[in-house]
Amino acid sequence: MRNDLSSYGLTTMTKPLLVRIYVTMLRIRMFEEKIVELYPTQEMKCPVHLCIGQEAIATGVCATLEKKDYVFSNHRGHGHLLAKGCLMGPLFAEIYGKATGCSRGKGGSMHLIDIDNGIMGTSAIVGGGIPLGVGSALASQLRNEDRVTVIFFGDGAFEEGAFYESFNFAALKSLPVVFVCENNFYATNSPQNARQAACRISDTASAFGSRGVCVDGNDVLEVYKAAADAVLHARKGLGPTLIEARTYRWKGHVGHEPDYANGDRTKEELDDWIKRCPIDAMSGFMLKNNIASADEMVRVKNAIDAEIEAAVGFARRSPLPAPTELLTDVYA
Amino acid sequence: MRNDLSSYGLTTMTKPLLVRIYVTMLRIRMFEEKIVELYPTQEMKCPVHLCIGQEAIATGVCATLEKKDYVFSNHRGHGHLLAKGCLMGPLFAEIYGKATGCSRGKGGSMHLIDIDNGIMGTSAIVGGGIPLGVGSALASQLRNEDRVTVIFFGDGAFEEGAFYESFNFAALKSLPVVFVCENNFYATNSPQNARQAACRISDTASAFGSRGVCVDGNDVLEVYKAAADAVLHARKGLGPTLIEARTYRWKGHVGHEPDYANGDRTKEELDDWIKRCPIDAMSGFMLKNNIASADEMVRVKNAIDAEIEAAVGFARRSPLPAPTELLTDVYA
Amino acid sequence: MPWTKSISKPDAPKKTASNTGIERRLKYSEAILEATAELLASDPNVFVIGEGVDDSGGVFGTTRGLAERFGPKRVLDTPLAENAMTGIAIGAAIAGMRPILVHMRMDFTPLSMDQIINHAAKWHYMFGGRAKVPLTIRGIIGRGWGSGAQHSQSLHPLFAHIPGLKVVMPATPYDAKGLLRSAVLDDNPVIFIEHRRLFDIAGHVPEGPYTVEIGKAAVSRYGTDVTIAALSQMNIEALAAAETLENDGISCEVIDLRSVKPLDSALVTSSVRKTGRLIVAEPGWRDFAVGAELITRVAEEAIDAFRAAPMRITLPECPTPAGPSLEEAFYPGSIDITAAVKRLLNK
Amino acid sequence: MPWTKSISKPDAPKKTASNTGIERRLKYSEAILEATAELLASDPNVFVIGEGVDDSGGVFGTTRGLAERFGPKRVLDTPLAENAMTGIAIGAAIAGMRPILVHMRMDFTPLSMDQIINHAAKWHYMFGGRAKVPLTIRGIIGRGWGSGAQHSQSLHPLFAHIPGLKVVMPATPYDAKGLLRSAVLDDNPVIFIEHRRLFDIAGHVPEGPYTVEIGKAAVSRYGTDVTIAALSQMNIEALAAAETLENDGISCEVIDLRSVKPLDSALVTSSVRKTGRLIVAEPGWRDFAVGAELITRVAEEAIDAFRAAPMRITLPECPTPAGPSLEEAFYPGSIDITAAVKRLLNK
Ligand SMILES: Cc1ncc(C[n+]2csc(CCOP(=O)(O)OP(=O)(O)O)c2C)c(N)n1
Ligand SMILES: Cc1ncc(C[n+]2csc(CCOP(=O)(O)OP(=O)(O)O)c2C)c(N)n1
Ligand SMILES: [Mg+2]
Ligand SMILES: [Mg+2]
Repeated sequence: MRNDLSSYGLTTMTKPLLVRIYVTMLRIRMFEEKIVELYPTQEMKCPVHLCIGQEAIATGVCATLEKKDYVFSNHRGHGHLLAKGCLMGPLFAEIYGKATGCSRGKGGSMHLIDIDNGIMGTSAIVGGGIPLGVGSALASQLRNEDRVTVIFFGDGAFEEGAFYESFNFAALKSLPVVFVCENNFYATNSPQNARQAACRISDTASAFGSRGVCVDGNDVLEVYKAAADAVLHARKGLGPTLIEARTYRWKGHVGHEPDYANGDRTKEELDDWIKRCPIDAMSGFMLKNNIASADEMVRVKNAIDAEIEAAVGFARRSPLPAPTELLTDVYA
Repeated sequence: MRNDLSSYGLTTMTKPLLVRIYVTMLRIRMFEEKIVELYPTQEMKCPVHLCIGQEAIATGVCATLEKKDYVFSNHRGHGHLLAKGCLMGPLFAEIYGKATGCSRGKGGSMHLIDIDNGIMGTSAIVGGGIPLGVGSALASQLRNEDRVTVIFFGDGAFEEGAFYESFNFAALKSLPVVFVCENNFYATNSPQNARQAACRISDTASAFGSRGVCVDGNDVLEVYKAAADAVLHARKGLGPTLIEARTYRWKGHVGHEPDYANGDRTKEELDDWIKRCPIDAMSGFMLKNNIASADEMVRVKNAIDAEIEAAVGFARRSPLPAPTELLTDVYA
Repeated sequence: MPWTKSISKPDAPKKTASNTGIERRLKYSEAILEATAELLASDPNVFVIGEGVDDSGGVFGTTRGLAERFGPKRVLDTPLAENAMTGIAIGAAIAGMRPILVHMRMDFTPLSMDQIINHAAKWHYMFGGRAKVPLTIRGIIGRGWGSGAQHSQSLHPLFAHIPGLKVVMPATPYDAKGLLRSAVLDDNPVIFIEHRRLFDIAGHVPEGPYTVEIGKAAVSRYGTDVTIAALSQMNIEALAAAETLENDGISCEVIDLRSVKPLDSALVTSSVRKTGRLIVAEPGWRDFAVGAELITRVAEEAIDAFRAAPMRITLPECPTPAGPSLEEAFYPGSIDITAAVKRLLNK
Repeated sequence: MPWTKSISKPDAPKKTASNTGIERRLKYSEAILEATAELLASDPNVFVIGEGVDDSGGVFGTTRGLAERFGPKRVLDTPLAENAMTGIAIGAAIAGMRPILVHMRMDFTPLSMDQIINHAAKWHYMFGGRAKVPLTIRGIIGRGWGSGAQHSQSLHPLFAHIPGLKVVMPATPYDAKGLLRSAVLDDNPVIFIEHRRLFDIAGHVPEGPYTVEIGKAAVSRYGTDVTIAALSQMNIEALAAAETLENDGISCEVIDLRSVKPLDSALVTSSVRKTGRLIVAEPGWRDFAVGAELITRVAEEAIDAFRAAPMRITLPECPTPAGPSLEEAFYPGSIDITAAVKRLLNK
């Protein structure tokens, strides 16, 4: 990260906001680490796509949003949900398949929702959520509502025709939407350069006459600044921005373990990225800039520990949905 | 058109080739005009999408190809077929739904094929032919064959995700394929700027690190030059080029009549483009550069007249497929 | 269901019953236009979106004038991008709108199958009922004049297989208007399939809003010897066959299925209990389609009711040919139904 | 068809007949890998293409090691672009190749429905037989461990409705290998649907190339009281049920359908003529699916053969839930088949 707020053009950023951003990143990390710890017990009976290493993106982007703003997300969605305000209890409960889950046990880790916080759902079809987010932005425009939609998707999703068609429409109609591409350089085990001719995702925006920006996805303030600009641009009715945030996923594509042993990615690559941990970077930045003390950070961590214990307890104690729930919610 | 061959960088172009190009354009025009003449008799019982006004594109591009090279085309395909070497007889017969048609009466005007001349078929699903052409280019690459594929499609097809996904793959694998977008500024009755955010089709190629070039689609030599460069590029194994050729369709989207009376396009716009008739331009160029005399051009026209009469006669005399043909060719 | 009786050919308009006593005749295409206009006028969340919905053709007249009347924010032309446009309509629906997405041909819907099957159909269930997708997708079955293999498909079974979707296929102007209103007011995704051959056929259509219940078939002709369950345009053929057969002393009960999902097999089953014979006629291919589902449901419910083997009238097992001689051979019509009934009755 | 008898659970391997007398056991996933390797080795036109086909996972082992052995021009990883990649495979097939396109889940095929339905299925007919599309599309049905609504569908009826396509769903390692070879050598597009739950089940698989005919079902257990026609993984359940029922003195004939299109209704009809009772079990939803088509065909051919109403064992009418209690309630198994048989026989 850079030296100080002014080098980000963020001199007016308040201390509480900075702390909140730090806390959010840490909450996401610790939430995911708790899954890593518990997953081997095989009580979470669904595939989990963890975002450890990528926390700065969800955090930096959602810190620029209001509660009413919409978010659509994907299979790797825990961080997006937490950053946008979803509580841990219903999230853990959903991953446990419980009736108290945010999707009442019908969705699992890949299908999370929190309408009250503007999270409109997550699709596990790669790229599937992109047009949906453009649709909610269209709804906001048609209703003259001051609401921005953020769409989170991966570098793999960027390759789907759905992205291209959706971005064109968003640009054509100047819709209030921000496209956030989390480029972690892999789709499952395939590296970006085995899939993309150019590997310059953010440049694509110019083909639509729109704004594209590429940021260090492990620098939460860089993400925040780009997102704040993009959200303002959208609120002004000036249309979409494509933010490419470069990052790395520490764990395997799915599951709780790292994947370098499989041979598709190297341990060296992972170690390099661990050195660039977005949370360590931010805690260093906060100490250096006297935003928070080491003591305060420990207190924060303890508080999150307690939050997680309570949430897991809630989730585990909650009942599974009754078999009769199977045939409810098929039609509205 | 420009003054002379050297201003196109085409000084080595031979007179026979130039005459052939002129003849091809005129054959396409007169073929289509014959349909305009005959269509009201209601014997051609299928929708026809005429390419009058756009002849220079099919002609200029196909003049750079060899017989073995592949072409995939779309609903507006008569010109592509003729330019690539298909005879008029099987084409007219197909439009009449006859057993002697190039598709044995099963395809109609929208589904034409001539495998011997490398024309692998035409799709009436907008954009549907684009991945197919990339596929035949992949086949050529996998087999180490020296064959180029040309894909013809419209400005509407450019908006389909199929284009984007296909172009990325072609660029990624450096496939021997040329994407020829005939931008006639409309998809049915919708103008380009009601559909596209940027309206700079050829610029898109750079998002894939590939070549894009925009040419005057009514200047057959400009088209020829761009296509020749692109085909050479492809033959060298350097990958795809996106050629945007700007032009105008003189008739309505479908059928034999102009459409300005409907109110979606103006008569002025049409008249402007008629002044830029690609065939008139080329005949002027030939006269000016002493490539052919007015007399020779009349003889050419008469020969085409005779060719058309014979082809229409063949088509009309041919039998309709027997009803028993209905259930043949379902499976190979 | 008095209005389902008002099926008639343009050249042979028939007097029909009506609950007001006054007949108000509209074409099928006009009925769709009227329903759409009423919906746009009464609910600000309704909007129309699709390729060319605002152009001079107005999707065979079904959207004509709406852009002028309601403005470009209510009637939106789109790029050629069926997959994303479907997802965009779904997203707008999730955010509370009631979009009507229009396709000139059903054949273009396969481009958007992922959004329809994996998103629209599942967004309600997958999130435990917390979101919903009040979306209507209109699509038109092309036919004739060499439409060919890619511009003539119905494809209704592809949608009807999927839990979470509803599928309707009205055959009369009355039902077209009433079912379109029901579809748009429904909180679920509804696939609304029209048939090009029905567009110019007129029938009684009351003024003002009314609904026709999704999932309910209607008897459009009472009879005792054989039940003909027909879908969409095949109702025209079935009624014509029934009329011919009446002269031969054969009494056909014609049921207009109207909805494919939910499929009103109960009405058909009770009819077959009476007639003992069932023919299903639909404007699509045979395999894994409405005929199969309906016959199976009757067999499950009332196997003993069959006095003869059931029959299906469908398209032959090939893509649609373009040439006129083959097209002629391709489409079954009232003659085929008449022949089938006679075979069924050994006459 | 001796090998269809070799269905067995991993924990309960059974001795099976074999034409050589020697049993060579391979898992279902290994059988697919072996067929693919043989095809790649013998025909330079064959290539494998799909997301991740060259990675360490190797599509659950079914493509493992192929990239190393045959090189990157024969085993191609792809971008995430299912629609275009399908069209690209079709285009390569039109140009004379025999691609094997692989999807990790059937659920991703709706993205490519336009290319499959409007292009692959029609390119031969639409051009009067002048071109052909020798393409195989492999797709896997996911199940369990919270796969959820978007990672668990079979969707076979969507393809089987379309003339021009073939659809196969092998249940045994023997058939997996033989049908994959038939599919790849076939000059038409074939949808080859695998079931995740079958991958680790072993059975006899001969060394070297052989084919199993597309469109032919096989009797995997002879019986006299009831016919159970089962598809894909439901064969495991049906055979388990048949074994249980034998103890109750009930004799079940189990037919492994193997192909969905063409559907071998003749074999099932002749079985029902013997047993008088039919249950169809498939790993998908009920409406407009194999149960409906098969029951209807038997009814058309042999309505009098039914001594009781036919029955269907399918998924319930809802998207796949993710949570374990709901997943448990969602999937029918041998218990449900056993219960159905007893109900059918009033026992
Ligand atoms: C349409 C589709 N194709 C393939 C898959 C299988 N799949 C699930 S996640 C994934 C990788 C996605 O990569 P990316 O978009 O970069 O997101 P990341 O997993 O890296 O966060 C793939 C291929 C899918 N779910 N949907
Ligand atoms: C996928 C799809 N959507 C819509 C249509 C209806 N349609 C046929 S041609 C056409 C316009 C195509 O425009 P363009 O690609 O510019 O080609 P042009 O007709 O101008 O030559 C449309 C919308 C179609 N055939 N396929
Ligand atoms: Mg990624
Ligand atoms: Mg155009």
